Amino acid sequence: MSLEQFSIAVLLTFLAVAAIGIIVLRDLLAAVILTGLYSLIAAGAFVVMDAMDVAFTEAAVGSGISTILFLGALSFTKHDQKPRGNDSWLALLFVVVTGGLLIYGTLDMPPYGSATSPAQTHPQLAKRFIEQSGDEVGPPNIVTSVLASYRGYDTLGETVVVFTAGVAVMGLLGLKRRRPEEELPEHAPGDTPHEPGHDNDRMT
Amino acid sequence: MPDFVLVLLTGLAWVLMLIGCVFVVAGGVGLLRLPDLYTRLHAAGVTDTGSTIFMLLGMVIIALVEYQNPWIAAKLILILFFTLFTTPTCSHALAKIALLSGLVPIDENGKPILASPKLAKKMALSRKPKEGFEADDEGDNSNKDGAS
Amino acid sequence: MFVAAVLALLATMVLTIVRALLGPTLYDRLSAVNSFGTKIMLFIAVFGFLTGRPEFLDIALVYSLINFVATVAVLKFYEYDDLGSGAYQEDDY
Amino acid sequence: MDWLGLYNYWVVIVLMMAGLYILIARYNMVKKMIGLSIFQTSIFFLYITMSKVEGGTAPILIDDPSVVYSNPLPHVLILTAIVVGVATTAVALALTVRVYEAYGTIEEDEIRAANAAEQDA
Repeated sequence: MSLEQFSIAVLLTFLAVAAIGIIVLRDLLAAVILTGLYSLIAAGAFVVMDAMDVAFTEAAVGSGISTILFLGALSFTKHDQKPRGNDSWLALLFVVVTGGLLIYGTLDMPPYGSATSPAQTHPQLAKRFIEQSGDEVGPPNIVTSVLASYRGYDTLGETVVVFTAGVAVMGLLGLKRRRPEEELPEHAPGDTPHEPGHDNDRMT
Repeated sequence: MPDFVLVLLTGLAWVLMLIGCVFVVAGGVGLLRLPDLYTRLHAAGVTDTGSTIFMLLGMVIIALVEYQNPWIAAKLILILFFTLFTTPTCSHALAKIALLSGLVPIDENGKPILASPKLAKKMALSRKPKEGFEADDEGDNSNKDGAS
Repeated sequence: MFVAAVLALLATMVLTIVRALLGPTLYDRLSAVNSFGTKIMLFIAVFGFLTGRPEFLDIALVYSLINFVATVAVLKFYEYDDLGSGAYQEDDY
Repeated sequence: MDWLGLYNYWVVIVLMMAGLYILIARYNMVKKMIGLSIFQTSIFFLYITMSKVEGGTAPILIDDPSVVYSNPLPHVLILTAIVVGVATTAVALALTVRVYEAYGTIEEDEIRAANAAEQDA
């Protein structure tokens, strides 16, 4: 087992542990922080799997922007999840059975790193991109060539999606700031001022 | 470049990297084992900065000697530069806001050094943290060698 | 040498994740995540050298900045209870 | 080494199921969004796992004809997916904020109870 394989196995195990941690933790802010951790691990794993550009994007978007988006949403809403949610055996059973079936399905998959998997041996795409993009498009980074030239319309569509999302968010939230604390039904005016943090997550 | 200088520089890079490794592991153990937030923060902050300095300097030497690529070295120096700014700033902000939220540091016997969380908030907002906030004895109870 | 560094970093990541999961306070988790970011940054740099393609340091560079942004955002949110406001209100305390 | 070759897929499935479980069993909408983003990341890993070639290196051209590159196409698809994913996350969180303004809560069961009470009245 090479060091590369070992690293990827360890990093993926970290990911699974972080995901379980996100399930178990009740405090929402802690879950958001763990999501940031999760994105960091994911980006590290992408680097080991040779996906440099994906790691780059995941670091900037997943760990940076997503965390801030979640925090923004939390700052508009109540940010402590009450200890609720049905940890029923039914949900767990459903998830375990589905996961078991999917794992049974992976037994036919090509192993990690196999050079003869269908994704690698498709006669036109990857080979052509790798062999010709240097001459046809120019930049040494093949991913950039494919993204901006061969699949340029795809990227245009992506930009449209992001634009639409931006318009939608603005339309939903309005451009002016709101302070929803004033119209909260639970917090009557003159209630106790909000202490930073929550008592159940605080060492005394 | 003469041969022995090359060997010497590679050896120096080795030593720097190994010191960095020791720092990293010591920081991890400190983060896990130390008793309260501030000591853990000390372990994490100090060793993060230290290990980054040593490891990146080792890599700079290798980039210059083995790869002979000054761009790589420049990037490494840039990373080092940013880390030297960001890590201490993060540690400072964390410690300050923890104090501001009323988390009282403990001394080596596990006792809080301040009487109440209110004092911790006051101490965080004060410009002169030593004055009038200590419980009784002046604080020579700094957790020395917290990381190791 | 790089192998030793990778192993040390992976071992430390285990300890850091345990601290991030255990807590007990939010600040512990934050400092663990921050420290984890530094470790991942070092890991990527070392891994680039290990595979003989140290051109990938740009990602490590991005990491050293992103790490900071996320931590400070969480702290700012936690302290002021929103991401936009400015200075202290000293009489709050 | 067959076992190790499939380990990636297994972790992908564990992550997927973790996200699904959060979606099913947690009532808080922000938590549900976190679950969705975990689910999303598992799909990213599925694609990137398939793109990797043993002994390959990142698809950035270097002057060495013998070098093997990993497949760049899944990287491109996932690059697009990450950005679109964060856009949809933003919209969903904005909707969550609107729900909070309308109902005063983002817990699913409380919203259901409020709706039921409104219908009874």
